Amino acid sequence: MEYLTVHSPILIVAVPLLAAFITPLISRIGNKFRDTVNVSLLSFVTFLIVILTIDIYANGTRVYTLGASVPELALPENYMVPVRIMFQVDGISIFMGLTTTVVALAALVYSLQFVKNETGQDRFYSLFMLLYVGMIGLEFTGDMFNLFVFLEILSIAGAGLASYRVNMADAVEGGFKYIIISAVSALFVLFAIGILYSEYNLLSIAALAHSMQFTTLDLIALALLAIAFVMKLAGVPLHMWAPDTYAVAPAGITPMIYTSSAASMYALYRVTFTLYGGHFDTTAIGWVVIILGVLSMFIGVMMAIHQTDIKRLMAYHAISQSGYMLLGVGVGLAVLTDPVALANYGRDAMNGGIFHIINNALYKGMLFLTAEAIFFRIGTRDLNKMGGLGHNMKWTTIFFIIGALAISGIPPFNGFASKLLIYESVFRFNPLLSIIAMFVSLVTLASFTKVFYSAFTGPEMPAFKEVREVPRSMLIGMGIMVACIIFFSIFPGLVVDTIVAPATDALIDQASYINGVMGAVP
Amino acid sequence: MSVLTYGYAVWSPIVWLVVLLVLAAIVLYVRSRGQKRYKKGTAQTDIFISGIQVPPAEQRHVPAHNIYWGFFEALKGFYNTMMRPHTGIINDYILWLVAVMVVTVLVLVMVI
Amino acid sequence: MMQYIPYNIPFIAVALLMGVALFIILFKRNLIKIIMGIAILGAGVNLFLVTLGYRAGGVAPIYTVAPEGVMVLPVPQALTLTNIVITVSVIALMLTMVMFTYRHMGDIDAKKSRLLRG
Amino acid sequence: MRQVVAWFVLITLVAFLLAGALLIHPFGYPPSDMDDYMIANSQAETANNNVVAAVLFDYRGLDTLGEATVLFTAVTGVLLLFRALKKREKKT
Amino acid sequence: MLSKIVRTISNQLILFILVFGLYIIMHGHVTPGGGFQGGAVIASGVVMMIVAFGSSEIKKSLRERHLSVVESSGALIFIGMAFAGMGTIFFYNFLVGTPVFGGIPPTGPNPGNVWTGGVIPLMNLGVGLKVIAGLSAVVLAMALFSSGEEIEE
Repeated sequence: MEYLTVHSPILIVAVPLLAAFITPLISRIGNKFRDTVNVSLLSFVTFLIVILTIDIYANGTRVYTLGASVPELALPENYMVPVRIMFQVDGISIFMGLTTTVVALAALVYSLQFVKNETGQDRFYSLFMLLYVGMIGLEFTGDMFNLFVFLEILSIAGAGLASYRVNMADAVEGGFKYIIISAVSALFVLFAIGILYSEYNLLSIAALAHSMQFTTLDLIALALLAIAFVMKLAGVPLHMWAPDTYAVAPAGITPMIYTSSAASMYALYRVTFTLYGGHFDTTAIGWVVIILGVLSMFIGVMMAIHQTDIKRLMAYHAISQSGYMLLGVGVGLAVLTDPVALANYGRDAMNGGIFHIINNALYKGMLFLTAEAIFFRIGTRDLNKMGGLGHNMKWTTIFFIIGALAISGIPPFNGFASKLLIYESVFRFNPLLSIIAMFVSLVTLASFTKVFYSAFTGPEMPAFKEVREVPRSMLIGMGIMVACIIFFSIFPGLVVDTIVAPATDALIDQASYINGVMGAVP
Repeated sequence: MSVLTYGYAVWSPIVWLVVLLVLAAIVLYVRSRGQKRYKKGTAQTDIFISGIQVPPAEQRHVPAHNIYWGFFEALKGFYNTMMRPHTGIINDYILWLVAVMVVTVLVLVMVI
Repeated sequence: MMQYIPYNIPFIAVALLMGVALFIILFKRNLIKIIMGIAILGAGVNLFLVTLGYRAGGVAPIYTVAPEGVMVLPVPQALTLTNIVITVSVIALMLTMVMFTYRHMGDIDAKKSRLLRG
Repeated sequence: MRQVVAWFVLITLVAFLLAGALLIHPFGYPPSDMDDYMIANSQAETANNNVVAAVLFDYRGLDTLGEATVLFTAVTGVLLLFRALKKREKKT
Repeated sequence: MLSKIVRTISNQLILFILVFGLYIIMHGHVTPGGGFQGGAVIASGVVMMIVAFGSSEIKKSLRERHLSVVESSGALIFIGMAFAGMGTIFFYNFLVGTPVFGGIPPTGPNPGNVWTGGVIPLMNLGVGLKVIAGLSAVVLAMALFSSGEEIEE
């Protein structure tokens, strides 16, 4: 147990990686065996992440230096700079890790039945695990270049999976767009990393933050990094790839790609708060983030209500909900150097934004799964051709209603809790932003009413008389998420106090992140 | 534990659930006072529109593109402007990326 | 600042290389050419990384029968190696997708072979 | 319209990159704390003559694992796309 | 399929390419080179064979599923070496000082010794296998696809 606790940061990354590597070998034995191995390994990882979470909330930031003789030995003996790659897991990292793992587990269980009749299953599971590895590594790493490598793993696995239904022309197109924008933005990230390396000859995030000088080159690097990550998280006006890719990705993968956007959002926060926080006046970059957030909210939802493709509609909602997260945390970023405002409302705004990440991963992922359940049974994504599905797909309907109410911020669901935090605190910062946020919530409800009306209600269509409820494993996958949504709805105070507030503190408290590596160095 | 408190406001889902339960109880009570003669599967459940022939299911259902028709008609100018950047061409996506990058560099270098 | 210009020619070359790559990506509609642009962009970044590590008069950082002299920095070389492999992998996947696009749409013009928009 | 914006963006970005090329450290004289440690200690710590190999597989081993994983991912993705679609086509 | 001259010369040349690639892989810790570079050399040899003989001919002796297995085993060797260090820490170079590849070279320039480097030569071998199989599989799949053949599962 002690051993597992010490080594859990790397095991959480390495075990799914091992699963991805052995999947092509063990699928020779049988499909059942392969599914069992994958699910049990992911459950083991979930267990590890729970252990690590408890440990981190008890003992603070964890540093794990790869290849050193002691895990905590980030700096070589008698030397001032970190040389090896290290994992640095603090509150926000483990928060994102929990989000990712819950979504991945639900999506994997959901996929078991979904891909049963398809070819190329072993490669599907292999890429699924690699996508998970990419996200979790991105969240845990404490090294800039390593972050880039995991970003690439995530992008390539995501693009390959988005084109999984390769006999559909639009699937290939969606995957192609995703890989192109990922490649270009990743190259810009690498270029920015090169600029930072050229100035400080360092790659560790903590050490870079420790010696940051805020020269012009650093600002160029900040702009390149921030905008590349905004592209990956699909903030307006860099969002156009997201509906294309989310719409065509197969079930179980859309929530994963969506969560990988959340991982890019984590990278954005990590860069702006930890790498460039401190003595640098973050008001300007905070306002850039706020403006991107407001644009994402508004344009995302206005485009969403116009769509007639159910998954494109939900993809635009994903963009619009990302806007809330950007808004909440952007307000915190804009007032980061003002302790009074930060204590008054900045911290609450950030709590709201970060709480919204996990809420949104849950209900947005669940809505994507219900959309894909409809596609699984009737073979179309066009809302115009649907109708009366509520007669035959009762569980899917109930799950959809819960998700739609939660995403629209209807009390008592968890979406309301996080949106309330954002409204109240952003109102103190700038009332106009808060009003826009409320209006967006209203339009969200309107557009989900549209989906609900045209897909589930109405008379039973003769064409869909034979439609049955989706298989059990798909229901279990959705059920895991619904259980989490209901838990989060009933205990928002508990969730915010135990996992969200430490994440916010970890973002604000740059010094403890640096001290985790630089230790006693003055 | 389920109450979310922060500085200037409080949110408790339990209160809401209690209110919803009370409302549900009232609704059920009112419903139980109603007529008991309603039966499923008889002529009582058939649709009746003043004796006109009932159209088939496909025609009774309003398809998605007709919902909020007036809203889209009123905002036609906005949607036409909105549709123009959404070309679906990959070059334009990269152009947006580079343009926003340049603007951000300008903002950061000029402001700070 | 001005005295650096003769020494900084590699960095200027990096800027121009990235400019060429972005020109291709922004202006060419052919999907294969866009992929070429990304390859050149990757090459520009690789050149940037590897020039970062150069030390004047340095030798390769390998001790086997090494000549006398300072050694150039090893980390940028490792990073460049990593990025080369990553770029190759990405391009392999992209080309695969272009092959399928051509099979489905009969065209590799970015303007003509699109179904998803709006 | 699009052409003008694109040219403007391109020229501005290249101008920024050129400015960066002048602001960066002089070519051939980089700061080198981390790398000096590796050059000095790689033989003792990793028993290895090739410092680049020591960086790749020891000091920054996870990067190389990640890079190998990227290659694995790409190959898996390519083979996933090129798989036979017979079963699926029969179904639809 | 190309002419008989090309095929004959390719048949002779592939041996040299294999030996040279293996040399680069196994001397990665002493001289410039390593798993990726050597693997790319051998994979380019495979590409040469595909060009000379045609993909359908090569397919008879080189199946995707076999390449997939080789690739997975290469990856497993690599990550296994990293896991083997778990007694101390992930990626710990546990072979330094042992008889297997454990010799420690003298500090400063020296003639070089293959029996050094700890786990690095073994990791190079794993990466090499992976690169050979991966790149060959990609090129073979592309060649088969463009010649209109279906690839078996």
